[in-house]
Amino acid sequence: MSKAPQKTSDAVDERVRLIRELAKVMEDTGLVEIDLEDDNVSVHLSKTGTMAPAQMMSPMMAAPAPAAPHSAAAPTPFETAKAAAADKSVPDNAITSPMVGTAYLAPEPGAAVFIKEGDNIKAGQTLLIIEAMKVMNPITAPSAGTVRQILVDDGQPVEFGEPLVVID
Amino acid sequence: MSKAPQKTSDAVDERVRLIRELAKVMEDTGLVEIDLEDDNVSVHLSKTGTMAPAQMMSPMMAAPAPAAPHSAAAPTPFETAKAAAADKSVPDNAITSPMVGTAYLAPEPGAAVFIKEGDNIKAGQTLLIIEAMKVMNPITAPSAGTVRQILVDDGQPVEFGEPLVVID
Amino acid sequence: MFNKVLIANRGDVALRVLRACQDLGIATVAVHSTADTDAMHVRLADESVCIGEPASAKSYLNIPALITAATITGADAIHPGVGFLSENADFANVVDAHGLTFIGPHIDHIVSMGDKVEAKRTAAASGLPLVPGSDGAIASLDEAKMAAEQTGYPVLIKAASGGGGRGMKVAESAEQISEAYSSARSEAKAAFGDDTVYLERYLGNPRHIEVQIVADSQGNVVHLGERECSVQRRHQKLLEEAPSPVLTDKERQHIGKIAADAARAMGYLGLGTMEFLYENGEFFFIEMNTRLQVEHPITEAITGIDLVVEQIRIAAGMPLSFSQEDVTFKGHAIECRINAEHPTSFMPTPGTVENFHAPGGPGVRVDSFLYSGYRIPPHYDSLIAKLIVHGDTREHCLARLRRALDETIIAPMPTSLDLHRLLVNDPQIRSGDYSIRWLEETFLPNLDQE
Amino acid sequence: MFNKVLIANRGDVALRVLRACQDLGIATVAVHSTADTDAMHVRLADESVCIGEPASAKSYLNIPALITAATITGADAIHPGVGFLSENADFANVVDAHGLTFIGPHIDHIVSMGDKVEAKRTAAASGLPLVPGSDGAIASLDEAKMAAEQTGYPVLIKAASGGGGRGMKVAESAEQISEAYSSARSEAKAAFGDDTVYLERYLGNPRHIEVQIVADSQGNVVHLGERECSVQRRHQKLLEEAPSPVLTDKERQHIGKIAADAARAMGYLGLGTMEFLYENGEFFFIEMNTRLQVEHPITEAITGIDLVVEQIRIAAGMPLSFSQEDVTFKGHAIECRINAEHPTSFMPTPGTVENFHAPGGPGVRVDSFLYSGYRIPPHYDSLIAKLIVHGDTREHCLARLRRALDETIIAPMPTSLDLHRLLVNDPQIRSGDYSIRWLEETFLPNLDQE
Repeated sequence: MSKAPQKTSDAVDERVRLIRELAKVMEDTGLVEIDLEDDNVSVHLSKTGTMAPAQMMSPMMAAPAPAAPHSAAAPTPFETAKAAAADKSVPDNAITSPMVGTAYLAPEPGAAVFIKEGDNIKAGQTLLIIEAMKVMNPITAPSAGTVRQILVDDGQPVEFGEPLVVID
Repeated sequence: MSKAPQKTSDAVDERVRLIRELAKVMEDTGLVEIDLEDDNVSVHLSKTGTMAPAQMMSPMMAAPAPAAPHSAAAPTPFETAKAAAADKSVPDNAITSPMVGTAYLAPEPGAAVFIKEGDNIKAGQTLLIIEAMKVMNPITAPSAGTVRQILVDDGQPVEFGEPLVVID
Repeated sequence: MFNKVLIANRGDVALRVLRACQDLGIATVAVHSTADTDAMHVRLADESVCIGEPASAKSYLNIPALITAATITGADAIHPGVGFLSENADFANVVDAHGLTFIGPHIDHIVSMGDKVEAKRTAAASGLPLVPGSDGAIASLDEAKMAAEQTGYPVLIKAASGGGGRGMKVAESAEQISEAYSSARSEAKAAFGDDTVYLERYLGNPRHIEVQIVADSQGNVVHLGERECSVQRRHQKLLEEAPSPVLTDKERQHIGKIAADAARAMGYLGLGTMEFLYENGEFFFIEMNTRLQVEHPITEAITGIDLVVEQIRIAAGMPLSFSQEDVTFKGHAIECRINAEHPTSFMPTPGTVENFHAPGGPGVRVDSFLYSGYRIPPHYDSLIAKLIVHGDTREHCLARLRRALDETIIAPMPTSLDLHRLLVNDPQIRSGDYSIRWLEETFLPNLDQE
Repeated sequence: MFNKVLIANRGDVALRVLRACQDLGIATVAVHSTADTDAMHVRLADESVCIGEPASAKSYLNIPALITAATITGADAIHPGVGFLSENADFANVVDAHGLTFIGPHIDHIVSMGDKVEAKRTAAASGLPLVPGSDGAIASLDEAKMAAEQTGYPVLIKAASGGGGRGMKVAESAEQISEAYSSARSEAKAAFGDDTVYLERYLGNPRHIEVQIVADSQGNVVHLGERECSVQRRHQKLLEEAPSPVLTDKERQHIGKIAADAARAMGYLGLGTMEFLYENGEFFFIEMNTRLQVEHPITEAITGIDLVVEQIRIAAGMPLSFSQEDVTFKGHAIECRINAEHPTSFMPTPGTVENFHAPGGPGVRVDSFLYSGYRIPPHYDSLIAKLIVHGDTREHCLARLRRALDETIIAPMPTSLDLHRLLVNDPQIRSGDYSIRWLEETFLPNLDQE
């Protein structure tokens, strides 16, 4: 994004126009809330009677976890997986699991893994397998590219939406 | 601050213009909340306190306090007094009641009142009486001046800290 | 007892089951859609598994995902909650096939009570009273008269192919039977091309009264009294109370025994609710819910029994922790269902709860997954909180309910809190003088006029 | 019954009394200092009166302001709450002189129980067991030996002018009496210039057990069982439970009857609590509180009786709504006092509560005046919330308490929530094996070492 005043001014107009158009959409469709996010801009519009008096706290809205503390003493498999994933700062374009299941990196125990980090792969190539209810579901590459990161271990339980592999 | 004054000023103008424009959009469209974020700016606009009449049902939503609604049907003496005081937009320098009690504007029923609005008074002059537990407590002027406002009626119950008289 | 229970549900019931598991010292697995990542029960559970997208079919109704989540986490039982898969026999079968315990009834009772015709047959065979009527089609006016005499007036003559109120006529007495019969037939013919009609007792202004039963695997069956659930809109209960303001002790014992005997006759297991219409001292079976009910807390309040704990214990093979003689009913309880919907237009009002404040003090229970800052997702039903109040008497309970409603804050969206504030001060609610038609036909229309 | 009650208190007890009044349909007047304008009970009351500055002496202890507020608002009774003027006989007298009802005991009982010596004399005369000992000074070793034999070992020999533990010696048995007697005397002489000593039974590791009694103006007296309040720091109770984990049913009936008989002998009126030390099966009277206790909700939980409602009814001249035979004890209850203080350093932590979330579900009661956005004023005591949990058994109650503590949020300041989270998992709390010395002498020191 350019920082030149001229351009900034254009940007303001663009933003205002975007919001006006979205407001029109709300009017036309009866929507009461719109959230929009893309590479350039993030917008939230609301028509619900959000009229919290000033002393009605927003602090907890800023709080990352307003509910209660986790009572579990030891981290669970999923929490570990999530924490690990978070640690690696997963790119947004990671391939995520389409189901709950167990991830396998090789077609069978002892066999060679499907992919290694650094591999060049073709579109449609099998990256790993998710087993759910005794069914093996191959996860394939949506496009050709290079394997940047493999985010799961062999035999690791994964949840829906959990990042598996990063390809670029 | 390393930025040149010129640039900062431009940026300020841009920001103000953006917000002005967005406020106009809210006015035009009935939006009550806008959140906007891009590389340059993050804006949150809210029209706190405005709300559709249809949504006014909840007593506590209309109440200024975040706690619970007043369950009293009819206004109580104190609420009336408070509301009245609030209506008159009491100056900060009003003489307030040093105790809970009943205010009397005259030394006895039927007698002339101690003061009237517009009176010039001396320091130490009795302004009114607060009766508490059958004891008459004279409230006197802390300094000479002119009576601008008398905020209580004869026989009115007053709480601690309630504004009584404005003198300047 | 189970070591780990997977809770295959969301919302208030998921939280309710979670609390029962924690009270029993059982580890919990919460499953959730991507819309419920921030749900309270997910945060409070020992483990959580995201099972799919917001649409229920892709998550809470996704049997393979639920079973896989249970297998992976090593759960040994699944609680289906209320709604979703709680009365789905296929799900119960799959749970069973995977060597896990389904915390619910025997599968054949889910099947039989899930089918309207079969349910009535089973009910009748188990001694439950049905709405009396002709056994089948009425071929002539004479047959109609005979059937009406047997059934007792008022009677309803209904098109066999009918629906939506068309081809339905009421005869209040013998004088009206001829006219009702012929006009029902001609209306049925005109509307459905079929003038076959049948006849049953007409219930003009019934109340909805249901009986809670609980049965263990050793054959012990106990009833826990009734719940009065007549305050309904579009068949959705809004306010329930226990005991019913109109039943006599004798009627309570009578219908309780009938319900418990029926459950015993069926060989029923776990929690079940028999729903009845009640009019002029008579009960008529409508259906049986083979699961926990949303309004179970009012029964808990007056009996002191934790129904969900009992349900889990039963599923683990343990005997009931009380007998019929141990059950006593103490005081009066009312539940208000608080929905994220406008109090009078009933439009849904999902969004972010900026301020949630629960009422407190004696006799007040709140079952809610709300917290300040929680975003109510638009994908699911609108129940966001249940307020359950218990008092020594009905009047005491109503006073406490009024107090508790005044203390409650859910802001900024409109909710049914305001509807309940009106209800609790309504003369007919206060006197207990209402039927299943009252809310829609009397209370709401009067509200509109004001 | 009263039409309007003025609540001469603040904090959780003011809210508690307010709720009881609302449950009874009585109008309420809240009084408050300028620091409590935003207090929840002020907001919920029908009327409120600001009575003075934050310092208690200028507001909550300001008798003329309280009486004037009552007169002006037309209240016909004053509830003094707990603390402040609740055991002040002058206040009760002034209330009486103004033709208002003081919701509490007869004034002479406030007087007699407010004086340590007089209280023990009244207690003994009413049949309450005191700590046994010599009637007065011990003049010789022989007298000491005789008194010790009568009292029973272990005995404590104490300086008559003593205090702070100086001039105090324990004799565990007859072998030690000679040494203890002479060293106590010489220590007393050195410390106070007076070697007069007396002797009483030494209680090494007693528990604090108190009995709730309630008496009406018709002479009916009922005891509502005991509360175990041994978890104390600097004589401040932190966690209370009912029933006591150690009393047998026989002991419960025994001490209950003694307490009720004593109240009857005194001609007592209203709520009262007799506090005892308990060791090796024996009870020893310490003092009687002639008011509501902070920990009353655990008695309410196991008896189902609303003590504050009962107290107000009694003050209005109504008879008790139950007899001793009607009182049954059901399950187990624990109260956690949550203070705005650091969980282990006990430093006060007033300030703005940005997030308050109360726990919910069955068996959980919260008595708290907190709300999100409330500013805890620094002027008053640090009690900000009471969490009361009820379960079928002690174990069930502890599981529920653990669950409820996990659900509770008070942020951002440290509070004793975290102390209670530790306590509820402590092996000695779980086994019930603790005395009045345990928290300070065992639990807290161990905590520091960790």
